[in-house]
Amino acid sequence: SSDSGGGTTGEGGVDQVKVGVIPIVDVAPIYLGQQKGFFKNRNIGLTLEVASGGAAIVPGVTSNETQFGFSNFTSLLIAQTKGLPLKVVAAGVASTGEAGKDFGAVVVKGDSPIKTPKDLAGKKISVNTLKNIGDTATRETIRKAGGDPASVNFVEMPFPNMPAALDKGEVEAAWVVEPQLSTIKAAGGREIASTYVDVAPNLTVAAYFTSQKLIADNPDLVKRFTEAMNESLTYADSHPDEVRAILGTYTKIDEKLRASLVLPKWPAQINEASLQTLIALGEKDGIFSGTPDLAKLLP
Amino acid sequence: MGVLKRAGTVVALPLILFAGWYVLSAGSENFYSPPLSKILTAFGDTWQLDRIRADVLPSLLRLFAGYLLAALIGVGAGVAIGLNRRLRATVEPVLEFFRAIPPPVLVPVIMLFAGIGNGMKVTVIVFGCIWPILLNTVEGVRAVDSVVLETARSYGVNGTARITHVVLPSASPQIAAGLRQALSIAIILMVISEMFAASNGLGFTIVQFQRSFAIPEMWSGIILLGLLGFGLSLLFRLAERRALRWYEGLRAAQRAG
Amino acid sequence: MTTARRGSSVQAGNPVLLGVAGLAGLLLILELVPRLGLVDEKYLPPTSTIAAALADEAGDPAFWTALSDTLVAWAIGLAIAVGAGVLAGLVIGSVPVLRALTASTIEFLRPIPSVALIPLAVLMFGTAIESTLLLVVYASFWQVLVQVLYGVADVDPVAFETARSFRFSAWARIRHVLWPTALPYVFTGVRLAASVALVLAITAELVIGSPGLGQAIAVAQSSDAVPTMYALVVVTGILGVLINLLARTGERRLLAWHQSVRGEVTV
Amino acid sequence: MLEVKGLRKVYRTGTREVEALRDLTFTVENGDLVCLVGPSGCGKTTLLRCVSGLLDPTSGDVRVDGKAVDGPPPGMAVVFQEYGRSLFPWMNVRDNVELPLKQKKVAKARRAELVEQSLDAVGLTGSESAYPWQLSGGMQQRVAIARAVAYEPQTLLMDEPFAAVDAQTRADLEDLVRQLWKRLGVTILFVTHDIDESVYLGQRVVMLSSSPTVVQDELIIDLPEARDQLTTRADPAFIALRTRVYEQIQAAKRNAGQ
Amino acid sequence: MLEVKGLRKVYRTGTREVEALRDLTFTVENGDLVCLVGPSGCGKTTLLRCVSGLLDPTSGDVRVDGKAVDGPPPGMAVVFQEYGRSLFPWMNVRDNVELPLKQKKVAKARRAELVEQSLDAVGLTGSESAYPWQLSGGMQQRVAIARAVAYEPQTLLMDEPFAAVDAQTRADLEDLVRQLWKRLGVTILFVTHDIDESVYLGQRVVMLSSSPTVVQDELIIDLPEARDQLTTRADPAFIALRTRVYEQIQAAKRNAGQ
Ligand SMILES: Nc1ncnc2c1ncn2[C@@H]1O[C@H](COP(=O)(O)OP(=O)(O)OP(=O)(O)O)[C@@H](O)[C@H]1O
Ligand SMILES: Nc1ncnc2c1ncn2[C@@H]1O[C@H](COP(=O)(O)OP(=O)(O)OP(=O)(O)O)[C@@H](O)[C@H]1O
Ligand SMILES: [Mg+2]
Ligand SMILES: [Mg+2]
Repeated sequence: SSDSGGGTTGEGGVDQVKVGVIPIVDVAPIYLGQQKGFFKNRNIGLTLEVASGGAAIVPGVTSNETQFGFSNFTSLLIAQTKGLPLKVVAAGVASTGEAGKDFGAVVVKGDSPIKTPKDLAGKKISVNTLKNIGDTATRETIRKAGGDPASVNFVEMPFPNMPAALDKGEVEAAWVVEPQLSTIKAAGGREIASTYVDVAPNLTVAAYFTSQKLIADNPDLVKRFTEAMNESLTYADSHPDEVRAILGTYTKIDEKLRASLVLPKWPAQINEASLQTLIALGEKDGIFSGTPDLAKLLP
Repeated sequence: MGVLKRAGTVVALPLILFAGWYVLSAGSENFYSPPLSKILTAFGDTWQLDRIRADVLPSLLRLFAGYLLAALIGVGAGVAIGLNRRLRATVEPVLEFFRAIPPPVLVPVIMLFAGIGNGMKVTVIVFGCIWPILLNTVEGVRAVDSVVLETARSYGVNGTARITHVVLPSASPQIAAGLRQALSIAIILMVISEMFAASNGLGFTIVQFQRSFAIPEMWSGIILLGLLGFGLSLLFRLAERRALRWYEGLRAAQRAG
Repeated sequence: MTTARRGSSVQAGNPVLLGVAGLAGLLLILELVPRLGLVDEKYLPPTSTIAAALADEAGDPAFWTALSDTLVAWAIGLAIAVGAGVLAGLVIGSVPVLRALTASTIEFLRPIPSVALIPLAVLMFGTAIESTLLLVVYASFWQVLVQVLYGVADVDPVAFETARSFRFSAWARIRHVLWPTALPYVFTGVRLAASVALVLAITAELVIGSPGLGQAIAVAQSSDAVPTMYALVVVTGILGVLINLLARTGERRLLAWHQSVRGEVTV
Repeated sequence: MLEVKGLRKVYRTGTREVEALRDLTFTVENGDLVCLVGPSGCGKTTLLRCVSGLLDPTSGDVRVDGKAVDGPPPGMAVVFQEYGRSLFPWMNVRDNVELPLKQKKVAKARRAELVEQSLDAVGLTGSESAYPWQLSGGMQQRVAIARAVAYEPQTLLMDEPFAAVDAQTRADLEDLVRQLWKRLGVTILFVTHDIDESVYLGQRVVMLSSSPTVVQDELIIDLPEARDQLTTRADPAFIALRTRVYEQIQAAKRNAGQ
Repeated sequence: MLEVKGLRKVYRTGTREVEALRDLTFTVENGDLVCLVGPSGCGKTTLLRCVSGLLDPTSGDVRVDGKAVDGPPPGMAVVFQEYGRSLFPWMNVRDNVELPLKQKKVAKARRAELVEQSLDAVGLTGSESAYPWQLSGGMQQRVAIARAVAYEPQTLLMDEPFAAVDAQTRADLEDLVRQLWKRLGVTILFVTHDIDESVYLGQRVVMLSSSPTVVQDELIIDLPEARDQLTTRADPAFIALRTRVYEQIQAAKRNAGQ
């Protein structure tokens, strides 16, 4: 029964746990960890639930229908300002910190007049979600290059639609992540800036989280999950080939593309300083309705 | 008195339901189902005049454009398909094919042809809400009384006159059913279309609220959608009453006379 | 001169053949549009490429599981929606007071998009099938209800008076007069609801991530596996065609007496 | 006993207002067979629908056995003038006739018997499984008559029930009605526009004026009970009566003309 | 000239198969007024629908002026037996009568005149703006007649057009038809189940047998051209003719019975 403890405790004391994830490269570690038995070793029976985004994952976690979820930090910070009782339990994914070799970037068409981040000012740029990490990061890139971040015209559309939109000239630039980044580059697109790198060195982009209620009710489960997660992250970070292999199991990314993707970093540590920067930038852009309290969100 | 009574029946059930909602949700701790009082406050704060101008108005314009187009195409194609058995046999599977494809999946394809501007959104609305109109028109046209059709034929009422004076009026009750269905579907698709490449609109705003966890505001948007649907249905009813006066008389419970 | 002329079944053509021809035409267009460069085939691959991807999918047991998951959600959701819609429609439609009282509420609730209810569904049921069902039923219920309401209003007053004069019980009036009158409308309603239910089942899976075709589409989409994505979309389209075929067959059986079907069989 | 007192009916739709009945008063004793004649559009159908409780009068009273009519009274059958529309197109002939019997909770075996007998009486044996829209106009009308006959009503209201059948069938059906009336003691109110028919069938003929409609005249048909298509119609008394009715109707028309 | 040769019609629906017409052959000269009588369900309506090109015969031929009929020929008007269903309920009386004239491209002023005249001729002045469903059965039928009359057709097919009107109106309408026929030289095929009417109206009466339907007999009505409701009907020649028709129909029935 899914009692207050959250997660069903089956025979042999195995806790059945559901985790809401998005079918993208970022969550490869949890799949890898599941395959390697890092969770089973800690008596956690893992079920991964694939959703399209936070709108479906966060309510599931708050009502304990799913016990953990994956989300980017800006969304978590917004939720925190709104008073959602969420708590981060493990790092999710981080920027590689290397300009030109990161998993997210602003790209343009090969023959575009846009050459430098400064040229992005006043342009129409697609992001997957407005008022979220995409526009914060892109604005910062432009700001750093000396352009006017306020002049950018952001358009929201799902990542998979961006290659076509860019190609057809519907948008002049696109903020994308892998695998669309590689797809666009393969089609002749040019990378203008690694936006995450411009926000902060080694920016922690996303995290795994749970509800405060579950932490209160079943701290042991949460602790075990965190441990297993951290082990998975570390393992993934050091075994890129296995990551590329596991991508073939839960995504449909074809083999060629899998081989050429830029993989993100998966440090087990959350880079708090980078998050402070993210908060500051987000406040500057008016993303938050209050001031996010990072301490309340982080473990 | 009559007007008062009519207004009474219109608002009675909604009032009861809202009162029930108000009471049941009063102490709600649940983040996603906040107390109605909070939602109503959010409603007042959110839907101010400039917001209506900036978000609701563009949505409504797209809605009307899409709905009217769908009505024109749906009735036009429906009459052709309903009258011609071979055409119906040929195109029906194709139409059924497209009808089964979810609009969210279709939007990217529409974007390939219609870009990401208002044209795309209107197309999405047309594509979604044309089906009830089309289907009902086809069925209504098929069901035209054979004696009526024979009368028209024997008096040489052919071509456009046959369509405008015989087929369309006869099918109009069922066409009205389709148009009525389509109205609320158009509103739904207005929301869905604004989930893609939009920067304003009622649907866009609601989705933004949802994403940024502004739940009372999101609910207030949903209530606004409901009110919009209700308002439009009143307008629709007025138009329907006028256009189908003959039908209502014909079908009126004679006892009431 | 012994042959029948206008409207003969020979001239009208075989409906199955015509339907197949229609679909073949569509496939041909979809093959040509990208081939002729009207759109980039990266984004809308030609039919042949989609067919190849479809063949790949068909070899994957996961595809069949997804398909059956979707169909189960669709069937249960549709059954509930049709049952509830017909029942509510007949009751509300035959009691004028109820009709007047509920009209505004129905119009208020109908335009609320199922997608807006996703958080609520997830909150209540997580990613379990009930979430999908909630959305499916919510969306398709109205289709049936509105059709039944219009159908009930279409009853011939003389037929209804006949029933009254013979003192038919309320149930008999519904069963023998209102229901047959509304049946053609109900069929349209069911056909509308069937595809709306399919659309919503897939959309819900797509967004919430309940297992099924929709989720498979979402995965293919976010993986830039464009042909696979279209292959799955084509599967939903084919499902739609099959569902309609089923509905049409039922209609021919149950509505043999109705003007619309009558005209098709008599020569 | 059926009493109609000061009956008035005004149809109002939008701005159009038609006074179909102005002031009707007459009574029909239980077991009577009364024929109603009157010019087209004078309100015969309206009257029948008020009597059967299907239509509310604007003013005045309809009473059956002293009780005000408020909905169709039990044991009543109506043959509607719009016979085509009163048959259910989704049921075959047999089911159309049988359904009211089911509603009356007649046992199955008896039902089958009644259906068979009544269809036979109207000459439709062999068409049981046809749908109404597969029948000719006259056949449809006979189905409607068979339905009423099978129902074995206490009160039978018939609105021009033989309008669509040929002369020979009509004569047969007239005899069928009289036979039913005698056998079951049914109270019958019979609308017709055939003057001979009204005299041949009725014990009494009530003549309505043209609009504004009142009772123009009532005539007792004092012909012998046993009637026969050949002898009765040749009877000088019959001829005299039908001339009376004819004159009254002419008078009604003339009045209206003035 | 209208030629019907070896006409056969079998209705097939599902497993049910009805031979409505077996073998009909007769001709109607241009400007003739031919009455068709026959028992209920013998196929009169079916015949009319084949003649008007609305229904394809199973075999046999219908020719108008030597040309095979394949769809309604121009200048033809039909009064359907199902008068109620043949009026357009979404149009008021005037529009119902006027629409065919518009299709015939009659000028507006003339149209108004024709509509007014024909509605007046059937006694419906004052009901122009009523909808068909606001009229009594007989009034509806008269609208259908007015529509055909206003159309000034070359060929007029009427299927029991006076079934729903009272005796007096019927007589008036009979005279209206004869008058129209004489004035315009219309070819008329008139289905009726009233034997007197067929003799009173026609130049010729074609009698159909009951099913399987063939032409039972044809009778030339050699009464004087100028006919009158009182004198003609009292004419011994008239009585003799109507007896002839009656006997033939009886014979038809008997044949069927065997
Ligand atoms: N539903 C209605 N709405 C308005 N007026 C009506 C309606 N029904 C009947 N009338 C009018 O009431 C009058 C009487 O109609 P009713 O049908 O009772 O006549 P009737 O005596 O049965 O005539 P008929 O012999 O032609 O059938 C007519 O003038 C008709 O126009
Ligand atoms: N649509 C149809 N489908 C099947 N059978 C039909 C159809 N229409 C008519 N019939 C059959 O054909 C025969 C002749 O019908 P028709 O309507 O021509 O008769 P009719 O002479 O006009 O009779 P009435 O005088 O009663 O109107 C009948 O037995 C009828 O059952
Ligand atoms: Mg009447
Ligand atoms: Mg007939």
